[in-house]
Amino acid sequence: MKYSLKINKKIIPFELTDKDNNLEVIIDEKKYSVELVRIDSNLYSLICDGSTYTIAIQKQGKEISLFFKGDLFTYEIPSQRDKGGSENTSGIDKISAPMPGRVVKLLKSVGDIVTEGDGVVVVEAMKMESELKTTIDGKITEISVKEGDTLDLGAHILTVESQDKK
Amino acid sequence: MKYSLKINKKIIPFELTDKDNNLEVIIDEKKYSVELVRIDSNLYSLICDGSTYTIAIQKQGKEISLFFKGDLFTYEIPSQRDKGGSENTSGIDKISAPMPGRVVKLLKSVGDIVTEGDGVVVVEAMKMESELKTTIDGKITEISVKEGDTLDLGAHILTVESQDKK
Amino acid sequence: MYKKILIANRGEIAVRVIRAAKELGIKTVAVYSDADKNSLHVNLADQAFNIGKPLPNESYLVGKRIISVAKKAKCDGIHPGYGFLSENAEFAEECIKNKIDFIGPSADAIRLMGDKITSREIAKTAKVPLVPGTEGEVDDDEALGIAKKIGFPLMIKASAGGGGKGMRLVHEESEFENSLKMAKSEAKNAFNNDAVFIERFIQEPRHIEIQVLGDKEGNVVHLFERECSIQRRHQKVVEEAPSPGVSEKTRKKMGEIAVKLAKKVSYTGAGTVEFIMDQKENFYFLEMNTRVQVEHPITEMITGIDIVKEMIKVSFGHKLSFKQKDIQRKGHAIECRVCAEDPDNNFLPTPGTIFYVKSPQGPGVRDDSSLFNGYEVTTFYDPMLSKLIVWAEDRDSAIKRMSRALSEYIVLGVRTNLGFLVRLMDDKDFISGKLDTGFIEKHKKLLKIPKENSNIALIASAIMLHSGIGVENLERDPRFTPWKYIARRSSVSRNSMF
Amino acid sequence: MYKKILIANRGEIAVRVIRAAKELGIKTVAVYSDADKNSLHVNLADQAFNIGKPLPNESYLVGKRIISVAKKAKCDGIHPGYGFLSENAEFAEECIKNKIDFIGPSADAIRLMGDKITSREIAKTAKVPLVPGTEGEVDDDEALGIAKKIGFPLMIKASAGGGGKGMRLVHEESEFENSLKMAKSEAKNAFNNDAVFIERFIQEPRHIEIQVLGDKEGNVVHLFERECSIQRRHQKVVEEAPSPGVSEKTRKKMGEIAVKLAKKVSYTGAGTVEFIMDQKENFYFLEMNTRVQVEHPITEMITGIDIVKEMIKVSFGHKLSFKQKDIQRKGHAIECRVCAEDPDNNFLPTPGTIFYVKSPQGPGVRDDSSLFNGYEVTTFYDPMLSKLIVWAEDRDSAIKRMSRALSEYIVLGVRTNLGFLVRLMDDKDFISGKLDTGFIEKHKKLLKIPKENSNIALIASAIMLHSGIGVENLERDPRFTPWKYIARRSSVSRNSMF
Repeated sequence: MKYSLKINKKIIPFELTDKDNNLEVIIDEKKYSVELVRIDSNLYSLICDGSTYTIAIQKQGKEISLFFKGDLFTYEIPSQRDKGGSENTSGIDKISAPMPGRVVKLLKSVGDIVTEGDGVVVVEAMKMESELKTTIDGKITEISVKEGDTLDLGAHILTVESQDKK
Repeated sequence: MKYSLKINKKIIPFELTDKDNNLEVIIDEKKYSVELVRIDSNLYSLICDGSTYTIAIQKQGKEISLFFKGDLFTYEIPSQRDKGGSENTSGIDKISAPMPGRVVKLLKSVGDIVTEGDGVVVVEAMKMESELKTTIDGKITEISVKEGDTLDLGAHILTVESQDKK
Repeated sequence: MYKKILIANRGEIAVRVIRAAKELGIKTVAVYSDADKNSLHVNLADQAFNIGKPLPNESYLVGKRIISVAKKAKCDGIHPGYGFLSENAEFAEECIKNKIDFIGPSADAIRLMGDKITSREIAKTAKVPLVPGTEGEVDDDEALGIAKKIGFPLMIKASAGGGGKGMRLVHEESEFENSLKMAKSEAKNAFNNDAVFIERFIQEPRHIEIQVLGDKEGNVVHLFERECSIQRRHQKVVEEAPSPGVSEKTRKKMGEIAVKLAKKVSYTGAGTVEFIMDQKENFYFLEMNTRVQVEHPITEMITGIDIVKEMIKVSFGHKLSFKQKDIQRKGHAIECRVCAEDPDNNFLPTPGTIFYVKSPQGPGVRDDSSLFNGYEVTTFYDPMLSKLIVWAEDRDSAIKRMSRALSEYIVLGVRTNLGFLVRLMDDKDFISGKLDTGFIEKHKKLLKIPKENSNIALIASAIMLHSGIGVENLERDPRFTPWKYIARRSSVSRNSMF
Repeated sequence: MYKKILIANRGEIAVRVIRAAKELGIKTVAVYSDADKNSLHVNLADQAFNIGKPLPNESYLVGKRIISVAKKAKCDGIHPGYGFLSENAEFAEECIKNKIDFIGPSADAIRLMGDKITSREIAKTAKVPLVPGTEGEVDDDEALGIAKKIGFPLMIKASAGGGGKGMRLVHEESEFENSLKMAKSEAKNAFNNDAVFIERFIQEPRHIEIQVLGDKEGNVVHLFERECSIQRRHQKVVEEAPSPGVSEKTRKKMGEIAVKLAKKVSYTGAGTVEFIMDQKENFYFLEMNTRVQVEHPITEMITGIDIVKEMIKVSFGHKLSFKQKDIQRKGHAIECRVCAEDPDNNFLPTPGTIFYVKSPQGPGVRDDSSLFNGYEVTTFYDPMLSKLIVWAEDRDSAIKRMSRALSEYIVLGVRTNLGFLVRLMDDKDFISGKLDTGFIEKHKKLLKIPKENSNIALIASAIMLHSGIGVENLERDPRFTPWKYIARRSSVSRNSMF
């Protein structure tokens, strides 16, 4: 069966076969023989090509969060509309406040062209300054804040729209 | 409001008042000013007359299990029929195998009069011998096993019936 | 060093060995029975193989299967843990035949020390003290003379005996002749054999054991003693190191004797020489355990030596990295075995599902556990759930720390001995350190739940019942609480002042 | 001993102090803000009082409220932990005025050492080395002469400065005059003040600190050094004791100097003298922290001394129970601060709910944590979730043990720095021990998740998605699993051989 998952707005397609009690996952044309054994409420043992990995998993609505080797991975289950097959980037990246804070500096203006990973705004929260980055290539189409503004959690800061969608 | 809980076939009545944001429990004519704060999924902080106690709680169906200071307490929520008000003992104590094992020795015969806490049978499981006890006063009315029998988990061993119910 | 080892065990000791191997950079292979499919040792190992049905003789005791897994997975060593195949000389030999190291002593050492009679013989030649008594049957004529030499109180025991038949405790000389007559007659009736032997009766015995470590070059050291007198069903529950009943002089003597005995059989790896000791510090050889002991962590805590890592290293051929004079004791350690059993019902095991567990943490606390939420306590294996170990600067502080740690331990689902352990740490006789193997028998009140605790439990249940909502729903999402009216209110009424 | 103490703090340090108090038989009172209503320190204390809103200046920083709670609850001592009111001399005085012991140094000692300028003055009189430089402004004429005396590389800094303006790093003499001119002009423009001073530039500096303990009879000892060079955002992340960069000679000298400084202010309780050290072991005084330090556990692990218990005891008036010569080091300890932050995004804090947490266990591992399933990481307080501490016989073994322990640590819900820490323990430069405060900056690859890890995560997600069932349901009862077809099959296919 064919599936896909979304991370950072990228859609990752994969195939899963479940024959003769053997589960196989095919990603990027590579085949993995796999199995998942449940230990604890959220704790699983993944056996992949004979090796065992400890993984903690939480599924909430359309999101799957995984903890593996100290890192957190969050995947989204793409909606029907998203499912295009191969990798593509969605049109819009709305950047919002990841926590309550303050806008220290806007690094871009409306109309600026940005590339995935570009810093677009510096915010301050918990006494620390952090740069927020865009996750797509595109153009800044909207900025809802000015420097010095106070930010509530989730408040919209600015929008990047990809050019090819236009 | 009046409630009751059942432990070891004994019904314990209590009263609970919930006025002006003050919760009070009255047991055995003693009044306790109480509060329960949830910490973890099963972990609670009980404040009783100003002191804090850590308690873990699990409710499964009609049973409430509590862990406090290293011990496990299991209460049953009595059915309507049980609710008589003050303490009373129900008529029948069916003693069954707490784990798979073997009957080593029957300590009583049908017709014997027993008192709460009397040992009635010795069973062997996990290489250890243990004495099972009756939890009511009464008479042995039925024995379903003989010495040397193998016991499945939950297998009926014998029945004690209280005399006053007859 | 080994590339990959197989751990032929389950539960906490399998987890313990996996951790040691990981810290030495060795890959690990777990084996498991159907009952242990989802268990911590399987989860922590790099690879895991099913070896059969839950019953030990259909999985963990099937040496051939285990060796064949080890070969398939290309292991160069097998660690047997304790129990199961750990003291099985044939298995050790079979490993070697298959060119896989058995991480433990030689098959010969296991064979010699594993047998009660040969080990006594070896002990005798090594001048290790044995409980004074007649080696075999006594003649009626000599009996009193021998008895006087052994000293009173003493035990008369039927040679063919068992189950207390033909056994007599004799407190003083005047009772002896009569007791001998009765014992012989009882023995005759019970076993059709009136032969008896005589042994000194150890009053209020303590169980003291010495940890030894040997390498393949013949070096053997001891890591001091452990006191394991707190027992139920003749099994240890609480152990401590050092023993509060052993003087420096006795400690030294016991250690030297244990090393001498181990050297007699060219002992390698970790082993334990067990002694019975009276309250005057006279001690006598009981047996030697040719494997890592359940209670090894307390010795690790006071010496700073990782016994399991050392076992693996010396098995691979490394020389012991320290000499006797380098080994220093520091502070005091206590271990409590947390078991699924009901102290108030003759310590009967209590199988079931652990719904929820919270381990103690903080300074000086170590929990060697294989527990997790959802853990199934089955009747197939030992009911031990975890070993809680503490270290502190002295015995009093260690007891207080254990008490503190136990008070943080939460196991919801099955009855455990935690409550008993909590009360034990508060018992003035335990605190005084005057221990013997009959301690629990003499302190039965510790087995009972105090009334004030039942009251608190009842009060909490009452509120639960009043809330009228099943707690099950709450577990899904900690942020969702139909009890909000209680939780919210608490910010107001919970001793709030402002 | 104290009867009851109030802990004027939250999180892991409140839990740490409560544990110490319990082990000393002292009753404990917790205070909490609305945000901490359901938290571990509240749960573990004997009593708990709400002291206001989540923002620190509406609760944990309101000294008057805390003192009034302490009086209401009849406490005879207040332990301030670290942060919040711990270095507030006025609060310490207010406690004493209200006849409640402040468990820490005297208000005078806090005042003297808390101020950067006075503490430098005191350090100078105690002959504690300071970073060589001009005390104040330099004249243009003398500048080069002074610069040559200080030596190159050096820093020219604007006296009115900040934020890097008017600051110049000068590598060699030839650059000096030009750099001076530019720095002065920049300073003039930025602050309308062209005064500058000169200081030696410490290349690849290490942060080394000495733990001291003093009693009220004037005895002061040191418990050796800690290395805290692994920092991000100028805050420590990983600490170890002993430092791999400090020789025995330097250790002794630093310790003696720290004790001398502490004695100058009649220091009582636990304190830390911080130094900056270059790679040739030249060290200079930075500041003194007049409280228990976050990283105190690593010192406890190598010395066997319980610093928090000692603080409480000396505050009550006990004499230190040991002398300098009694204090022995043994082995090596490392602490990792586990924080809710994203290493790959400039260590930005990651507030949210911790759904699930599993702490490492086993030999040599200590987790000082305040985590539980359902813990809320808020933006009100520091994002530190726990301190994972290990001890082992030497530095290599300690790194391997930390690596093993980190591999067992599971925190599901918010992004943490655990992955970074895992990779750090495997980094050959970290293992080599050549550390400096710029280490993380120079090892940015450690901040990135390796591709092979993302792959494993993706594969596990794929199976999750394929199962088609929300995991939420599974949490209710571990025995109920709609995934049975996977779990059941595993007993067949999971490398099964028999």
